[in-house]
Amino acid sequence: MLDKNGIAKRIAKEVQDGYYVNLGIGIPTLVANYVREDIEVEFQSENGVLGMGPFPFEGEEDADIINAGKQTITTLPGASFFDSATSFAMIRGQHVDLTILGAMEVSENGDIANWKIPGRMVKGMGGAMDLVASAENIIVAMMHTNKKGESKILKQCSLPLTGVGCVKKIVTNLAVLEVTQNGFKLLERAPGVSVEDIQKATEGTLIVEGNIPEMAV
Amino acid sequence: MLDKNGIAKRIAKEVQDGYYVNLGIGIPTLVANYVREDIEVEFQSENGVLGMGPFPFEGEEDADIINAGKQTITTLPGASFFDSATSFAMIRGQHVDLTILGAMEVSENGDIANWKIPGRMVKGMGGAMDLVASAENIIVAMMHTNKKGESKILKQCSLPLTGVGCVKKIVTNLAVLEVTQNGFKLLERAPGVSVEDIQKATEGTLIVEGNIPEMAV
Amino acid sequence: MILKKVNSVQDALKGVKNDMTLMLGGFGLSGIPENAIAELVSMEVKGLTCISNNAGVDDFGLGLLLQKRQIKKMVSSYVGENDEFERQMLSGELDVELIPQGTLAERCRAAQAGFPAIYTPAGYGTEVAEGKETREFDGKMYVLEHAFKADFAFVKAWKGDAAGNLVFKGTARNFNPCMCGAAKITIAEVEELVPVGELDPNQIHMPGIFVQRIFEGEKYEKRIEQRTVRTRE
Amino acid sequence: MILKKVNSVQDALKGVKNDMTLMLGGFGLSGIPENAIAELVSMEVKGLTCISNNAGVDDFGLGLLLQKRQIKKMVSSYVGENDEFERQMLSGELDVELIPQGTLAERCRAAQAGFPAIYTPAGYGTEVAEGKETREFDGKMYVLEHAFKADFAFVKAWKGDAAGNLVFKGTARNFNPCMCGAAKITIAEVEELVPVGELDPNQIHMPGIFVQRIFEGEKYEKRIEQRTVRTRE
Repeated sequence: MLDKNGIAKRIAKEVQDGYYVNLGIGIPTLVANYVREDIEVEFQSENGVLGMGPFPFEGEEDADIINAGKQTITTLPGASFFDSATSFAMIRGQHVDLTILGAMEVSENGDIANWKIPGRMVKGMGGAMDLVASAENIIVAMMHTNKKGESKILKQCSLPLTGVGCVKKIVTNLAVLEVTQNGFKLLERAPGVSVEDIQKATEGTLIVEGNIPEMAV
Repeated sequence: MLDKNGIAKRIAKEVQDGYYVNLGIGIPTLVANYVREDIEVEFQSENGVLGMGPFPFEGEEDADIINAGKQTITTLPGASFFDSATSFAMIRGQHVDLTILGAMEVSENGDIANWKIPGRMVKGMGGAMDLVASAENIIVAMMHTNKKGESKILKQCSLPLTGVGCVKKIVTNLAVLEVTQNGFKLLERAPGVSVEDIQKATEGTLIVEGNIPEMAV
Repeated sequence: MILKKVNSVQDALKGVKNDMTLMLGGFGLSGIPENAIAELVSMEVKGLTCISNNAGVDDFGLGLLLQKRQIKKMVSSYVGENDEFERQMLSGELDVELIPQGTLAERCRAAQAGFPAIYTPAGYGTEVAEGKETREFDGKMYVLEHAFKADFAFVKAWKGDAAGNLVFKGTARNFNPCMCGAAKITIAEVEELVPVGELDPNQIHMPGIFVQRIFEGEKYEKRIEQRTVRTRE
Repeated sequence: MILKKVNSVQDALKGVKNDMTLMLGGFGLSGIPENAIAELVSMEVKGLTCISNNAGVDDFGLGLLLQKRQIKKMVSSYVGENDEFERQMLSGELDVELIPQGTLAERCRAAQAGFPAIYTPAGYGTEVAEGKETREFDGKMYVLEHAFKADFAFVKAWKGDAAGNLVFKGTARNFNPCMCGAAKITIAEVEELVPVGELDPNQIHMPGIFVQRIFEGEKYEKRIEQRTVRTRE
């Protein structure tokens, strides 16, 4: 079973040379730490920066240079700042190659819910609805089940949707899944996790074909 | 009767303190020379400059600093350059206070034609269609009649339109006219021009009420 | 040159009244019009509708207006950093319209640029699109979203001049340029008002035509929400 | 950092083929992609559809492609400076679509920013709107105009870096930023390619994400169309 860093590490393998990548808050943010050093990747943050670098050294934080998670950041050579309309032009115009974000629920047809629990938690969608409606390539980073042990990989989402039919791939603490026309296709098992474990934790249709390899993280 | 500079001089009186003004090619360009010195006005050119100044001194021309007429220009302190989308955001968003442009024909209901003579002359509309469709305050600068002596102030335009029902005021070599619901209301006569002269040169309905003053230029 | 400079935040905010709709720039606490917000608190204007990406935190930014119950309705994309906000929203005291962040930016730009409405894919198939017109273009579905109508826009820039020209810094730029000229009156506050002619005409982020009033803010706290750092090795 | 630099105009224009749709920046002869145009002439590609505000003059800019009959169709707002153009258009050799200048800019931006179409008031009630959908918003009429679809966009900037970041100069900026990222592939040529990191991230007009290839142009004539001057008193 993977921890949050393990999920981020596995997702980092999906990042290819030449990709512009938007990372959501939470586990996705960690992905930046694990991207191969021999490829060129640039990170975009929807509040208006391209070419994000690591956190600043202590004492060098600048209130005017933050990411979408409101964290102080730095920029790398070749970076640029821009306004929110231009930022979403990059996203809506499909100039960003890969979007990695968290979810509360994903359904077998690729719907995603991650912004609202009616009556309990209403933080808002931020840029997530624009990202999932626009991106060709969306990877969801999430725990396979919630704190009560209930599956978050569902036949149908129960929470208000963020986007419809948009998720292509899911990486959880248990597995790598691909969203296909017939259901969630199991691609890889997390280390030490059996197909049966995954089946138990998955409410949606799980497609298991042939031998499922354990992921190399 | 006014010459082109006279028309420009008369129109300059319509320019008020604090106005952002877009000047078309031809007579309108001359208006800048006659604006009162005790008021603050900024000239916008739709190719991407606000705060235009006079032509450059010889030898100081810059191919990268031109107006919409492709003339080399200078900028004044406080000027800015911007892209075409931003330029038309200023125009369409009604941030430009006054638009002065030429015309081949104007009709009683405020239609204007100035971009095409089918089969003969097709230069294109440039920014004129955006300007006339957006501006609240449009003044047309033109000769009252064409080279054959035919009226250009018509019941209905015969040429392809640039915009419908948009012209508010017209300044010609003969008169100042206001476009009203009932026709062209004669506001002023050019020096030495009689109401009868204007009537003869006007094909559209001319409304003459009371004594028509001679314009002070 | 048309002069936009006013001498105080009080002069800048003249005409702001109860029940008006305001746009406020900023992302989180970065690039927010701190001085205008403080003055709105002093003025005690009430019943405000605020269009702003976020709602501040409990004791800073728009949170200050929320504490005084001056806001009737918020139009935002993310409001997760403010407990008082959540309380007022869940109790029904505060009307909240949550919309996608890109839609928020572009509804501002539409107002600025004279577009009545836009078609965006964001929110299609979700409750955000409920009751809205949708339409297919090239096999993809879009939602029709209308330009905002606001009385005042409050933006914050790094530098500016008396002509209203603005230059922003870093990610404090965010929604500020999109809101310039998107309301009937745009009020810009800047950290530094420089002499006219000092800003390079080639490097002005927002030309002065989009700004009606400009003033230098008395002070800026520029609070950091998430101070994340690494240690030197 | 993702590198966009190519070493020659030949490398930059790889993949340009007959019958493609191209966008070309510039206003009049200001800010036109001179080196790309010269290479298009050398390549002898034919049947091109060119989206560009103007059509050059007889012996410069897009006029060079017109002389060689390489252009099948022009989409422009103003073409009054080119006799050969007028001849080909009036004789029917050249297909011409004249559209309002602001519509041209915004159809580019729509393609860049992922909008399928826009509503603009420009051209309503004129032949430009014939056959197009119109619609009323708040008592005013608008025309629905669609985003351009182009294969290549050629833009010209003043400075750029290998990451594709661009800075324009003066009114040579014009349509160039609007066309970046508005075609499948955007090719930027610059007067000066500077080392990555030299451009201030705060002062980049178009971020490199909108550009696929960048090169330093071998030379720039930057011809002036209307040399207007005043004499010193």
